[in-house]
Amino acid sequence: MVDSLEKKSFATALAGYFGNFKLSEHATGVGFILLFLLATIVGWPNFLQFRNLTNILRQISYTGIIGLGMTLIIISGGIDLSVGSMTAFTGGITIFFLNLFPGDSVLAVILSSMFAIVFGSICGLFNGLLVTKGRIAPFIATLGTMSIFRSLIQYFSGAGNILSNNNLYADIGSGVFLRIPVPVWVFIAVAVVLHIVLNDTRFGRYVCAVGANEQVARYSAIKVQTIKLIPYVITGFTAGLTALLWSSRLNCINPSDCTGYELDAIAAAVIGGTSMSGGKGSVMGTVMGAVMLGMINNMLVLGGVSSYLQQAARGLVIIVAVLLQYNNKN
Amino acid sequence: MVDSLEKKSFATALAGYFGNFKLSEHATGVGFILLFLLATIVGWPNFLQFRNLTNILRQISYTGIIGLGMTLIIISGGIDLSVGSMTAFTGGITIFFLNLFPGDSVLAVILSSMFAIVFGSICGLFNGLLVTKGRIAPFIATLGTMSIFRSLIQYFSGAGNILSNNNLYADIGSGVFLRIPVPVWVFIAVAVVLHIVLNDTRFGRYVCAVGANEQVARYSAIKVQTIKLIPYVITGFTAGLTALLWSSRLNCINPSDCTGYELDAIAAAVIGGTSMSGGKGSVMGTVMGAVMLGMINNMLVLGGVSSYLQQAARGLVIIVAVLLQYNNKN
Amino acid sequence: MDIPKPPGVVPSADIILSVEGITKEFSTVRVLDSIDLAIERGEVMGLIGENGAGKSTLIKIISGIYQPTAGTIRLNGEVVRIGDYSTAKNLGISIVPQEFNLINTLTVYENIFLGNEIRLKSGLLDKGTMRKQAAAQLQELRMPVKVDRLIGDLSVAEKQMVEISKALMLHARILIMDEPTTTLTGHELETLFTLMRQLKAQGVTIIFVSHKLREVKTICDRVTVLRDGKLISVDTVDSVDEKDLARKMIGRDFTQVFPAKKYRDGTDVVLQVEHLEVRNLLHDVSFTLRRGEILGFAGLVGAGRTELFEAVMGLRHVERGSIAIEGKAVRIRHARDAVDLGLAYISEDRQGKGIVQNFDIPKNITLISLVEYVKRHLIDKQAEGKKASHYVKVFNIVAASQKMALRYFSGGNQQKVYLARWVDTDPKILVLDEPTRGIDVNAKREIYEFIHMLAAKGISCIVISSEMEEVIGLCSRVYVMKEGMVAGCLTDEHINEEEIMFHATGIKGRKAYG
Amino acid sequence: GKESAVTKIGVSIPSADHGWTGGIVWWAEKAVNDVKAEMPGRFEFRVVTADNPSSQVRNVEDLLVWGMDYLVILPHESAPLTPIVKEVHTQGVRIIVVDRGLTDTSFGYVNLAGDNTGLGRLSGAWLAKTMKAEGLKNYVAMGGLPVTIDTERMNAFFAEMDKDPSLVNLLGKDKYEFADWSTQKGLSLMETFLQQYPKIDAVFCQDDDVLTGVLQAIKESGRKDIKVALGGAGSKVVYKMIMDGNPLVRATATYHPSMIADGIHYIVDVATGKKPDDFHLANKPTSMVIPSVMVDKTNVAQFYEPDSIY
Ligand SMILES: Nc1ncnc2c1ncn2[C@@H]1O[C@H](COP(=O)(O)OP(=O)(O)OP(=O)(O)O)[C@@H](O)[C@H]1O
Ligand SMILES: Nc1ncnc2c1ncn2[C@@H]1O[C@H](COP(=O)(O)OP(=O)(O)OP(=O)(O)O)[C@@H](O)[C@H]1O
Ligand SMILES: [Mg+2]
Ligand SMILES: [Mg+2]
Repeated sequence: MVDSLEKKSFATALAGYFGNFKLSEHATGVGFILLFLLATIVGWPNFLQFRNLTNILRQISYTGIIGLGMTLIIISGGIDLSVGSMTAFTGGITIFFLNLFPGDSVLAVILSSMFAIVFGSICGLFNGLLVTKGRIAPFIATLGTMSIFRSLIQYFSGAGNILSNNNLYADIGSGVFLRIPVPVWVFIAVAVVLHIVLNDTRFGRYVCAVGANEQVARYSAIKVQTIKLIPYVITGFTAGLTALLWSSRLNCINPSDCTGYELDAIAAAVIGGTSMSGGKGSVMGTVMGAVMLGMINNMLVLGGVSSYLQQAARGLVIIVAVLLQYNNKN
Repeated sequence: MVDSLEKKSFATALAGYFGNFKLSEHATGVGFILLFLLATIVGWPNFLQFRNLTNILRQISYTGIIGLGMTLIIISGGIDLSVGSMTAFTGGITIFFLNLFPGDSVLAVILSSMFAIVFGSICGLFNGLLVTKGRIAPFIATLGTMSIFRSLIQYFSGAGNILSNNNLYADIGSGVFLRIPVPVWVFIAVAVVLHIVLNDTRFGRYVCAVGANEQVARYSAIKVQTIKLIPYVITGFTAGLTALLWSSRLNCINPSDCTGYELDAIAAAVIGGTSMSGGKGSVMGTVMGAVMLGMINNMLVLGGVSSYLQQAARGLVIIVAVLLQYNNKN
Repeated sequence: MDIPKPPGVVPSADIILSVEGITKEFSTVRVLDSIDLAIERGEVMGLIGENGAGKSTLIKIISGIYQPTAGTIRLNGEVVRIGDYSTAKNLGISIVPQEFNLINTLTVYENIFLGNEIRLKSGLLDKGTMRKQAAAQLQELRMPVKVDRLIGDLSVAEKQMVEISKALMLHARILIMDEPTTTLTGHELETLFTLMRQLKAQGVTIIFVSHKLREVKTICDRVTVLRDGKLISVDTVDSVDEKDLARKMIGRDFTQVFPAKKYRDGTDVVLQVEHLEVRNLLHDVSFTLRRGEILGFAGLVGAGRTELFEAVMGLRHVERGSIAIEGKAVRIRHARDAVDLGLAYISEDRQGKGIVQNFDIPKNITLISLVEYVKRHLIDKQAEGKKASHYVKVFNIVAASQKMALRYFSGGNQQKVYLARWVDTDPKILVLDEPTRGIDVNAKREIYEFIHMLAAKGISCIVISSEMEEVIGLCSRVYVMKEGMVAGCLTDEHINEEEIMFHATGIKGRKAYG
Repeated sequence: GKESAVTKIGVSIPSADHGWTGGIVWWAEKAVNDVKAEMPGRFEFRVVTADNPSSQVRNVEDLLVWGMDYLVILPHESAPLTPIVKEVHTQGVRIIVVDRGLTDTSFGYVNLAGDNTGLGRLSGAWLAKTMKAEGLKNYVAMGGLPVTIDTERMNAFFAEMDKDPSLVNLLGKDKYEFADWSTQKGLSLMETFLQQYPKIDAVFCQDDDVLTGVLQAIKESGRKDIKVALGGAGSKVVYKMIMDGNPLVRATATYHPSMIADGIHYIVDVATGKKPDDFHLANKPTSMVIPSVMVDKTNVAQFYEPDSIY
């Protein structure tokens, strides 16, 4: 009894410091911190090295960037299973495009970067149109395009590596700026932008409204179909960015690259507190979710867990992390 | 003008025959028939052979059976991504169990069959408890157990084949009764039972209610958590059945078997008209959805589509099939 | 058994249900403050109070949906712990909740029997019997709804009847009805009251929540008043009149609901609708609306008034007809077009089409007018908050915090937030479909005054209401609809109950389409 | 076989889920096109891909219905495909099984086997020899996916490495991580290894696609301690590196996807009578191993084919 009272007053004191801090509203953050501590212990002393941390960040930035777009889709009440295929497809076509230019041309690199983003957005638009105009359940529509994108890039490449002829291109993906790799900067930038979009723009507000209750949104003069469409385009945009970053890092694309990205992207969003039934979620949560996934992987390798059981351990840690979150909420 | 009138009166006449037949309520059926016609043309003359049709049925029965359980889960508002891993896991452990008995013992086969079903149900129960007691989002919970089940069976088998020592066991999965393979009989039986469960029992009604609106269900004195739990157990049961049928057909299990079953099972349900947002769906629709997926595959092989583009064609046909359905609905 | 005597209750009476010292707090906000109440077997107990007074909360505690922070519940003198709704059900308590608790994807009879299915010996559902009994029950309520229709397709009044049927099917000893009459009028109300009297005769105890004091006077034996979570009084209905009740509710004198009508004879037509057709729902509907006018639309449940204005707002597919605003023909294909033209439509279905449950007050209020709060592409949240505070004051919205999600608000307060959303669009034409559903008398008067104020500013208002007196007390002209058509238009002294009923039932006016 | 003007050949292979299987698809298509060009109208082909063993069983059933006379199959996994291939055999279809054998060896087919043990053994022997010669000590290892062929390769590899006790596996004796035969996984694993172990002399990653990722990680880390990086299977890119004298990449053990083309050409020879088809009636498979070869600077020119996609 006394114990719990003391705890309470301590918590109250803490709450005082943080103003209106509520543990329940920071469940993801708490899960994050616990996991970070665990990883520090398991991966001691390597885990805490600056280089290791930036490695983790770079590793997760590819699916992380896509996860940010995916967060918007999920909040709007949809889902996109095609992102992995879309990334490989976009990356491959971008290198084809890049190779149209002779030599190590800077212009070619700039144009191709833009091309990747536009091309990705168009793929996303295609998904979005199937869902909104075609009125196909998002799961099925994007399951279909998942096969289509993958198949097309295999067809165009003859299932072989697509190599770039431009050595400058590699500078984008393997670049480092202020000791932080370029993909991480991009991840941060996209996260900040989409955080603002979600929380501080009309569009973001409408995405939440549509995901929460489509009918109410319609009766509130919101263009529901448009609002549902745009997140797919944004996700296509993020897939295009990832395609650019990944293909330029190795200066080549294999048509089987980026499989399973969809699961990582969705997992990041859901671990970060985005509800699969739509209507609520947070971009910063997804960032934390993505980093948590990266930490789990890193920790398992550093900790020397049996390679057969790594998958199991990974699954377990995800479940426990989410479990902790939930129990914090109550 | 005259034309359309004549059509109308013909339609009316037809409608008269079928009593209260409404095209919109049979969208899946219409998609099914169209696809059947297409497959007949593309796969002429082989498609219509009795042997080919029973092949298709046997091929789809494995994921189809699981799809039936999955239908209940989706209607209840959940999802299970772990079914593929669960099937491989259950199959593997079942063969270990079978091999505990010496020689070709009938008793061993009977006990192992029961074991498979019970073991599968327990795996399903585990998923269900994570979702209901643990209150983890089904997507994340079963993403976790997907890794766990797969990892465990790889660990136990040392990533090698798990061979049965009992030759009688193979009679189950490769058996044929009245010219129809045993798995198809099982598929039909499970479909009929679950159709009745969904439509004619209190539990089935509650599953729909819980999936449509959990809050309302609670206010109607429905034990929401129990109702959400049971579909996972049923799906575990169906996964156990499939594990039995599949492992006994080959008389062995490879730990990488049954990957991707979850997507096929979910796709069958959704193509069959089950809504991913829960609350409505039909078991018979799933049967049709599963057969449609099988026909698409069969048609692509018989029709000789380029191996690179088979996946794309598959995706396209799925999308078009669902598109047709929807446009029939309106 | 020795029953401790709850204060203010006649001890000799046969007490079926009593609550003692019931207190309920949400986080730190006290919503109910030691309520003591005893209800006699076979009585109809009225429960009234302002929006947010705690009526629904009290009821939810009795039916196990909420747990009290403190206090006990006694049933037949014995202390019971009602942990969830199924416990309440087993104890013979059933509830018609304030917000619909129906599953849209199930049919009428499936909903009526949800949680209470009849089964065959084999364990399978006895659909035939359930259909039959559901039909019989609806018949008793004189509600001609087919039992196989989907709930999602029903109008709110029809849903309400299904909700009542669902509660009645449990054959409970205690029937709790939280504002069951908000969507009902005329003969539906009569049949409901008849039914309640029958139940009472069978010994069923009823708790009846309503904002319509006249109904309370008509049907109840005693009436309990709550204010700010405190029990104010328990009286027999004969000992109080409507004015007393209103005074007890709001804590000060209350005189008159309707402000004086200010007739305007402006000829300036702002909205003209001609020959509007919507398949199966509307036939050849024409009407005009003048500047600054308060125009009424009356009719029986299902007359098509809701559909008419959904069509005008671009929410339904219009097959034929024209709409002109201020003399200019317009095409409205989407609600956005309508809003841009200065139209506003407050739906009767607050839950399904109105509020976003998990949004807070500011987000809900600015949902449509959001563009006004955007500065350099970003939402100015401060301005949003300020505007929200403004409306909280204007409409007297009771809430612990502006940041609380709307799902935790009392029904009436949700309605006020919803009203504020549309008012904030600064409309030229405001259509209010059942605007005072679930609103307490005091707030009702405030809303009426508000409508008058808008009209005085030159904003034209259309009031669709099933409450006859609302239309009569408020409007300068009234269209009466029947079966998707305009049966007639009443003005001046013709606006009275009799004329409206004659037109609504087809005794007078245009009868059939053609 | 059956009497018909055109001979029907079914080819069942895994779908292109990583570089090597991509190569399989490419070589299968190439062989089919070559044969069609050489003998127009003589053969009808169906090349079908499957992304898991169960759908490959499906595909073989479908091919049987289509009425194939010959089957060339590269099984995803041996055991699941064995019963259906056996059934195909009883229908009189001549069969070539490429790469992996079947679990039932009591009926007649040609097994054109890839040499998984050979790949592991040669890699291990080469790496051990090279490390010893250069006085290197510490190495790390990566496998593919937890499937049978991967286990065979890794066991054979460690068997060779363990012969020399002076070589230290930094992960622990016979331990390795799965790189899923994916470039990206190889990259992130190598990044972690580089973090974890301050001194790594050599890397074995068993696959040339994974090697691409490994090399990228080494390059980005700027570390100079790694002296040898050994992949496997023999991709075009890696051949080129060996030819160009890449200091890290000096060799690779072949396990080449062109083996599927060998299989297709073999069956065409059988169908045109150039090779006997009596293997069909034998009560055990006719086995031919395509031996793994260690490719290094001395012999790389023979293997490099610029037009190949792998
Ligand atoms: N779950 C909850 N969390 C926080 N506050 C709540 C919750 N439920 C109700 N409240 C608050 O309790 C107060 C009383 O609400 P209640 O629904 O009982 O009012 P009511 O008397 O039924 O009003 P109305 O006539 O508008 O229906 C309101 O201020 C409401 O905001
Ligand atoms: N989507 C729909 N499908 C089929 N019928 C519908 C649909 N929506 C409404 N209806 C029916 O149309 C009729 C008109 O309903 P509506 O609610 O517009 O009437 P109203 O005049 O507004 O009455 P009130 O508001 O008093 O209920 C009702 O019988 C209703 O059941
Ligand atoms: Mg209330
Ligand atoms: Mg209405």
